[in-house]
Amino acid sequence: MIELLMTVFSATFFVTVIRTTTPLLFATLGGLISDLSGALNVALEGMMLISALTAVIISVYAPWYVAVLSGICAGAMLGALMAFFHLRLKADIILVGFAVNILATGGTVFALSQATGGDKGTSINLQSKAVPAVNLSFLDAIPVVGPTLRSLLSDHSILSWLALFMVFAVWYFLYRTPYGLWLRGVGEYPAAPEAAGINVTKVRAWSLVASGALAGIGGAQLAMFNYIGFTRDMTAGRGFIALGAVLLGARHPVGAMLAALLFGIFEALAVVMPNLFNWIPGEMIQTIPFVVTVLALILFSYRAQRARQMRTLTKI
Amino acid sequence: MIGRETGRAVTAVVIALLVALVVILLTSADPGAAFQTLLTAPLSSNRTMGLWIDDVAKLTLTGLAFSLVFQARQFSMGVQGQVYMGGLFAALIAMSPIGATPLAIPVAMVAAMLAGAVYGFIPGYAKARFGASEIVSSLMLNYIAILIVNYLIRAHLAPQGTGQLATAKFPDTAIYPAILPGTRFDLGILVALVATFVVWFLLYRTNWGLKLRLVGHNPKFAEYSGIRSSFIMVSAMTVAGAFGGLLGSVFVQGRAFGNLAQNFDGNLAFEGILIAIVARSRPLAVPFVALAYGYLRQGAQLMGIRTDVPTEMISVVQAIIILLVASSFSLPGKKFFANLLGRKTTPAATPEAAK
Amino acid sequence: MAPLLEAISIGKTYPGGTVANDGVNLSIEAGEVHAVVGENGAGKSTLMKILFGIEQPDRGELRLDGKPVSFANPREAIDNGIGMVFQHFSLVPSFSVYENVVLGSEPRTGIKFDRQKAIEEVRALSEKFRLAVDPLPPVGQLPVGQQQRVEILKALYRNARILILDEPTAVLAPQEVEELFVAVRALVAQGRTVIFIAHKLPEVLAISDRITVMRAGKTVGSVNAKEVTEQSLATMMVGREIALRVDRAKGRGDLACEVKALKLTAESGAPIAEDLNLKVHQGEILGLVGVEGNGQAELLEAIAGLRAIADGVVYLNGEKLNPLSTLERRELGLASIPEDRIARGLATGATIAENLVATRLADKRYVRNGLLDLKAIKAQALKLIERYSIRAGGPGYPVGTLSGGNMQKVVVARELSEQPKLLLVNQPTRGVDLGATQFIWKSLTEARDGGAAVLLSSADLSELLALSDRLVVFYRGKIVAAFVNSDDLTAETLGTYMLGLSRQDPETMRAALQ
Amino acid sequence: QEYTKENPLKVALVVHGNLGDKSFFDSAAAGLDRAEADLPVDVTVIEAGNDRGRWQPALADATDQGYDVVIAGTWEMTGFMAELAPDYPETKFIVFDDAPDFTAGNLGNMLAINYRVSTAAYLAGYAAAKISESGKLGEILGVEGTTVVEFALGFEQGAKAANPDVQVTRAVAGSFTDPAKGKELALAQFAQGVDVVFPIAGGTGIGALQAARDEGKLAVGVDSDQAEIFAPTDPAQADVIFTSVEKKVGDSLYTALQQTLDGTAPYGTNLILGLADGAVGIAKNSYYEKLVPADVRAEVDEQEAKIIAGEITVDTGMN
Ligand SMILES: Nc1ncnc2c1ncn2[C@@H]1O[C@H](COP(=O)(O)OP(=O)(O)OP(=O)(O)O)[C@@H](O)[C@H]1O
Ligand SMILES: Nc1ncnc2c1ncn2[C@@H]1O[C@H](COP(=O)(O)OP(=O)(O)OP(=O)(O)O)[C@@H](O)[C@H]1O
Ligand SMILES: [Mg+2]
Ligand SMILES: [Mg+2]
Repeated sequence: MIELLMTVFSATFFVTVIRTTTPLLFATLGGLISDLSGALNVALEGMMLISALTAVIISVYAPWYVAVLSGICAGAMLGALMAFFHLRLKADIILVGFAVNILATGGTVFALSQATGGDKGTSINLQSKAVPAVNLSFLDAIPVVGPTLRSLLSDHSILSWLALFMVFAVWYFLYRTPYGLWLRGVGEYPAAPEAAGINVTKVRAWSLVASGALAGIGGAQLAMFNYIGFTRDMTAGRGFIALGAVLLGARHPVGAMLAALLFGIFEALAVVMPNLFNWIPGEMIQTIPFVVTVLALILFSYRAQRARQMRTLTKI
Repeated sequence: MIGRETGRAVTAVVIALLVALVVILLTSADPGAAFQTLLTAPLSSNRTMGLWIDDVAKLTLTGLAFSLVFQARQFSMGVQGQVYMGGLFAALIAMSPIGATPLAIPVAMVAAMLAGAVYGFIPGYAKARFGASEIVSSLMLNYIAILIVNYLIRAHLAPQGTGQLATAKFPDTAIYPAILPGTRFDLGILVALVATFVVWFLLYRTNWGLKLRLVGHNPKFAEYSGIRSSFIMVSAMTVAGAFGGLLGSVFVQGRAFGNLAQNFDGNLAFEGILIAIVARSRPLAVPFVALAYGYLRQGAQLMGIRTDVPTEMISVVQAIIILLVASSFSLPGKKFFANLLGRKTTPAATPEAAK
Repeated sequence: MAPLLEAISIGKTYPGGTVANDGVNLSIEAGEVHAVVGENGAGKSTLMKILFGIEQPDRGELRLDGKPVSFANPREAIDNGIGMVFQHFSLVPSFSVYENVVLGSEPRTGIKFDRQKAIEEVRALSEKFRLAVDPLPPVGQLPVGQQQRVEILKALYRNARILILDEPTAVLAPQEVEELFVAVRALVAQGRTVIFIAHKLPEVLAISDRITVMRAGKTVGSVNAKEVTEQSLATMMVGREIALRVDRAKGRGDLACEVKALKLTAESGAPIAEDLNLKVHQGEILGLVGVEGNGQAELLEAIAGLRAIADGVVYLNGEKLNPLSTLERRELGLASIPEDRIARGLATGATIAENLVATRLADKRYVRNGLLDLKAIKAQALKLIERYSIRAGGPGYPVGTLSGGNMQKVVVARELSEQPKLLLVNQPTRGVDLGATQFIWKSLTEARDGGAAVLLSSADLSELLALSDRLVVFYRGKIVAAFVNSDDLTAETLGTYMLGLSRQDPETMRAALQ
Repeated sequence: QEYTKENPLKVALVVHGNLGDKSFFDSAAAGLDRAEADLPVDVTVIEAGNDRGRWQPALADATDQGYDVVIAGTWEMTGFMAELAPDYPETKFIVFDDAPDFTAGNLGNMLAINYRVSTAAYLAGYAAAKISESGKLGEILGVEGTTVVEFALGFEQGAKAANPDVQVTRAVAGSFTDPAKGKELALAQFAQGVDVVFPIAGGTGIGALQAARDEGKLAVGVDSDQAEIFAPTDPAQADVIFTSVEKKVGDSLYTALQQTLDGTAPYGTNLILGLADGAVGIAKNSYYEKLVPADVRAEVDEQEAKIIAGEITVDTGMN
């Protein structure tokens, strides 16, 4: 137990949490945007996967930022594809999402084998690049807290910092710009923006595109930092976990961040625990994030219910 | 109505096949043979027919489970977890002394249904009591069920010392009898058909079913009419869970397996969503959708096995089929197709055509 | 000079074959209040949707200032100075008033939504047009009357020269109607034009300058408001004479329902109503008078079993209702016609037959051993469709395909098909045309004559005065006055009590409460 | 019957999963590719994917399609194959990494090939414990299945033999396709003092190798000579893989086909191949020589000789 606590309160653990959270957080923000616009995006998983592959392949030939950008574009294009089928051809959004996921599992392997000359599993014979980490060793100069600060803040992926910024940016967009107002209005009660002359379909389409772009950055982080390279199915369910995080996070960017962080923490715990507690079956350790989500969800919903009751009180 | 929907679905399938043909032309050295395999392989032998029918049975059951919860306007994604729990309990019965008796199949089915029902009840109760989103809780419960089953198999149920991640074969008495010997055409399809009838009957002929549908249409109205909507909601998810659990039995006790192994469902449980949505959650439409979708699914699989079309392209074709079938309910250019067939589409004529 | 807005031979057939407009002509002069009247389903809303660019006409022409125009979507109509307030409001409930008003045309600084400016503009606008509303609270928390003002502000914010109001008064209390009319007059005074749809002819005559009458998708004609009477207008609309006259109860029977010291609270514990004491006898209609939100609706919900009772007792024929479920109360003979038929009274996706049987799922005639008797259910539906002349394709059609008036008939048919012992009625004729109103009134008095005790709540005072045998007035959750109905009792008298302006002495009140 | 290039022996390899694992299946496919190049055989690889329900059909379909030899691997496929074999006496079946019950005597057309992989893992464990400075070794398992655990058993026994105080931690990823998780697991082990990691986890393991590269720790490759695989494109990665525990599935299948062609293949038996047969072993390549001191290498060779001579018995989970 002491060992566990020491591990959990170490700087290494913190860094691990940030690293595992980052891809999830991007996907969660992506899920949040489309969810707020009224479309449940179950394709986050597939979007991440395709973006991961795109980023890896492009990074062989171009600088890392071009690779990340192309990952974003790939995600955005999938969002556009979903928008086309869902909004134009009126296909059910959940089905479209599942189709994108299926497309991604097969399509990435096919594309990978084309890109690597026959390798269907991994990209190890491609020299793909990494997203740089941000070195803050100058923090050492600060007296007393300097080294601790550095060990906590230094060496995170540049995209982790971007993720933090994106939480703010998404919040700003949603709650401080007119377009955010439109988007939330479209999601909550489309008839209102419609009657106000806003093109509801267009708003939804752009939300899906943005959703894909954000999931795309998540995919890029996963394949250019958490692990450098691509292997088949490497997203391993993270897109679905992000979907859970959207709802767990009360459909608010800060909530989304906290929910993604919660998953990140438990993913990190599941990583350090086998080394500390040999006697716990591996499967049981792997259930931790899921059990925690269910419990957190119940607790959170229960409290939200109570809060709603409190609000009715103030209203009367 | 039904005629029009079928017409559109057929149009979509035709387009999907054309797209598949393009994919095949691009990736195969012998496109003709590959395309023919896609179209005809499921009928090529008794064995492949058995595979198709086995798929249909399973797709029907998962489609029914989803239809039930969708009709109550719940979005539980928990069929997969129920399948694992049902499979687990069916296996426990099959491996117990009962497994060697003629009671093995009925008792295991009931055990599987109970297990699935309990597993369906949990997210329902969490929603009714705490307002916890059933989408998330049921998705998480899926993962939990899979891991629990994985653990039990590895540590307790598999023959110890061999390191196999599956139980030994069940006794013959605990495995569904084949309808067509030597194939997977077994009791499962009958179970699925009976289940279809039962779900239809429950929904459209019983008091509970009407209440369930009214809750699905308008929970406030249901409450006003004196229907306890939270009870109906939880019971809908529980009953759907029972069908999910039953599917678990069909999986592990069917001729396809006859034992309990890790990750046995191959994600088929989720394809029930597709079936239910395309069938518009109408139980009687479910087996037909399953029949058509199962055929394409099987054709694509066999094309992957028999021809040089890369397996990965199979899933690409499958995705395109889903996209187009899902879109089929309002494909653009309906008029174009109608004109092509020499018909006129005046609005006034449609109500007649729809009947 | 050409009229401001003209619709010429408009035709519109919905997919599915309903001919909603069939050669409609409408001509609106600048600066007038122009009413459009007609029965449910006459095509009024469809015509308005065409004027606002939501629907496209199949044929015909629109002219604005004499020039032909066509609107592909609401945006284009808005840009041409047309604004519309729908019967079902188009407001985002969680958004504040000002957010709803400026939605789609927000003031900005850079990419930022300039909230401060929006709030100020909304304030200024609401002052200018005498539409008082606080810009800050979420609209979902406002009473309907205020929500409607938000809708009007929304149109004015977009500089609407022509404002279309589709059944704006249906959801309003009498005072609110008066306030709305004040605002409408203010608008006209400032040079705006108002198109106005309503079913209540006194209102139409009170506010409009000219009236266009529609029937079955066609325009019957246009008249000057000064030149017609209610009667002649009604005859134009329906094609026959309509008399809204009601017979009083012949004499009341035994005590049926008693409410004793009833207290109701919100989920949070805040009081809604206190110390309610009422008696209703068989064969009488007790009218519940009050501005919306003073506890009448909640009382009805509590009696029906849809709301928890904090304290006190409700008896029905000597039996205590408090511990019983909704269903058990219904089995004792309780029936209720809810305020909002779409939100509460119907499952629009379910069939007519299913809706008609939904409250009788414990009845042996329709359900035995948990199984539905489909034959009996269908037979019952056919009978009720016939008896209540519900205009529908058949018992298997979804209720959602019916017009508003016919939907209300389904609710009434269901609740009155069995002679109830206690009937709770809230806003029975909201949004319903004259013919249907007449029919529903007749149904209510028949139920009364059959021995039902009726509790009636309505925002329409004339309805209350026409139907009730006795009336009680609610103010802030308490009963503040009670009357035995007579020809001397006027809406004005009731109004002073409704607004808490006068007080009745306890003796008189007690006498009328017996 | 004589097989020629024009009339080749038709062989199907049914992969119950997908190619691209860079170990087991790829190694089998590579061996068959070589056979196709050198011998009068025509090889088809059938990928049955991860849906367990598709595995038996794929095998049965291949058999129905008239291949002369049908090959598949592990206990997952043995049962299916043993059911088919008696019905198709003309077809030859080869299962690797598991064996059916030959005692019934009806499987004369089936050949089982097994590998004493724990013996090779023993040697790797021995070397790892010797060169570890912290005395802490880590294993990362895809799932805890037979073939995977077999490696771990030998590795642990060998490590203990080299250093009785050695600590070996096992982590289970629960997936073969999650390299990010493999990397995290390895990083966590390094943070807890581990300095040699042995990933036995397919794609997940590749993440662990990357962690070793990034952190400058050592790693043991699995199944094939993974240092050689990385050498052309990622020399830094190759530089930390001081050896690999090789299970030469491809070589043994090549040999089996060769023997099938000349009629010497021992169908109807279970062939157990070990260090002596060269079917398993550790990669003694330039990285091994560079990273493992000569005295340790000598000790390893000594251990190897003892195992071959039967003086050391290595644990095995297989029968
Ligand atoms: N979207 C629609 N699709 C099909 N039919 C429609 C649609 N909207 C209206 N209708 C039909 O068109 C006819 C005219 O409807 P409309 O709404 O214009 O009537 P209205 O005069 O506004 O009636 P009310 O007084 O009840 O509001 C009705 O029969 C109605 O059922
Ligand atoms: N798609 C549709 N098909 C058939 N009928 C429809 C359809 N949409 C609406 N209607 C019917 O047309 C009528 C008029 O529709 P509209 O949207 O104009 O509502 P409204 O007249 O403002 O409302 P209401 O009359 O219910 O108070 C409604 O009563 C509705 O039942
Ligand atoms: Mg209308
Ligand atoms: Mg209306």
